[in-house]
Amino acid sequence: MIKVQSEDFNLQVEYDLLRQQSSVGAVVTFSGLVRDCNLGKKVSGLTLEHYPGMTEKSLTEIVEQAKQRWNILACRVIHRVGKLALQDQIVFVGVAALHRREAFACCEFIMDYLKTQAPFWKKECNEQGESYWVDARETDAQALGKWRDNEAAHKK
Amino acid sequence: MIKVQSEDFNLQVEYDLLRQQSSVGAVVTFSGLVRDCNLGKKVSGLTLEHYPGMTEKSLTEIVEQAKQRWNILACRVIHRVGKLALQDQIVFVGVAALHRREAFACCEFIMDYLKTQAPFWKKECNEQGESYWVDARETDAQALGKWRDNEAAHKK
Amino acid sequence: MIKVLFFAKLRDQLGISELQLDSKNNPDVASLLNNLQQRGGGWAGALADNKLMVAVNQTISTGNPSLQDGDEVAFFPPVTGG
Amino acid sequence: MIKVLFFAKLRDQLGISELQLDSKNNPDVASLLNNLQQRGGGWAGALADNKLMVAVNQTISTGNPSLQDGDEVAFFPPVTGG
Repeated sequence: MIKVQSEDFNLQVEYDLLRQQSSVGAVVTFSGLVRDCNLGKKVSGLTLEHYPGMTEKSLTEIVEQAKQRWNILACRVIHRVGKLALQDQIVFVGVAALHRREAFACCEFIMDYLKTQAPFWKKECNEQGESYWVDARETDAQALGKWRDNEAAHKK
Repeated sequence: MIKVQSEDFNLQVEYDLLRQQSSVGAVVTFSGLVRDCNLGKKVSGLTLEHYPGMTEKSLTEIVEQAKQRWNILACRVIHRVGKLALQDQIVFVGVAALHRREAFACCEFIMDYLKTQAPFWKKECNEQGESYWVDARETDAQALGKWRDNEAAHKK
Repeated sequence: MIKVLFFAKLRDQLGISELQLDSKNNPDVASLLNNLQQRGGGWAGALADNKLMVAVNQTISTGNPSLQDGDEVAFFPPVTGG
Repeated sequence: MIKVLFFAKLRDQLGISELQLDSKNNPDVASLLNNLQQRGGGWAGALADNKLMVAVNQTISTGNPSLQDGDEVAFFPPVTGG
């Protein structure tokens, strides 16, 4: 299940949907929030732009790749767009699996790819009313290396 | 915050407590559930025995170790004891951090150590009313190797 | 015709979000990009960033795929969602 | 006195969860374990498992720490929580 939406989401609702199968032994969730500070600058909110259509397609492909690598039972991804305030929820990735190993790896894999492949862009604003596009972080690009280099190790 | 309790817990409540600081950018949660099947055997429920006092001490030490390795903003661990039914929640580990990397690593580290160091024991029962102690999984002991071998890599 | 889209900071720099271009003069992504850079004004500079990402028909493209009528090509800065 | 505790499957095998033993005859964990194994019945077998874990004063112990009055020593199978 993949959703790109302006509305907020509820962690408990997503979690309850992820754990419906009686074979689920592990659920890992990731929630990304609007921080009050980015790269040393005070942030008062942000706007998320996206490429309608491609975001859903891109997230679907990322989840398909993850499912090919790990045996998982359920996966839910939500990404919000539009205006968001401080501490608002931005993104949710939840994975249910038999065991924790797959659930952790799959959830982190989806986030790493989402961060570098899915067409969303953040424009932050500060308390002075200035707004500016956020630059991509080099560490996000580097994070992908882990999945390429250690493909065999992470498949275990 | 560490709790060993027989009562159930609520994911949303824990999550809301984890994200109180306005600098939180990432929250990772792990929930462990009673599966319907373990090592090929049908399970109808389980009883969790523990070593009162040492469980809390052990979990506190594990969380302290994790905090020395990663910069995190909040951490909550709950482990249930006593009789649990199919699909019941067993354990919760939640970590809030500035960025996802620390939150994922710290949460998985705590689960890996909890699984092999904290004095809890599962006794499963099946539909025939038989009950038996669960054997430790070799893969859980192996999981710790990751944190020892790649200490430098994971500190990044 | 080829539908060309620009997003985020790049769209702000170019001042336009969408163009329709003839497919005959733009047989592949490299020639399309080259034609766009010839437009003068800020176009050459804005499109010179080698970190720009390209998507053809909503899939990220790294080579130089050929283009045909009805294709949708998007140029955008490195993504920053999540 | 030294308080000795047994948990889970090991406790079921021994049929007892707690003992109080003299610290003089049990100066360290190795001698305590040896004395327990001499008790006859199923004790030697149940305590021979080299995967058994030992905690002294509620901290997992891997060496052979010395013991003194008031110490709490626990023996238990590999843990299976989580």
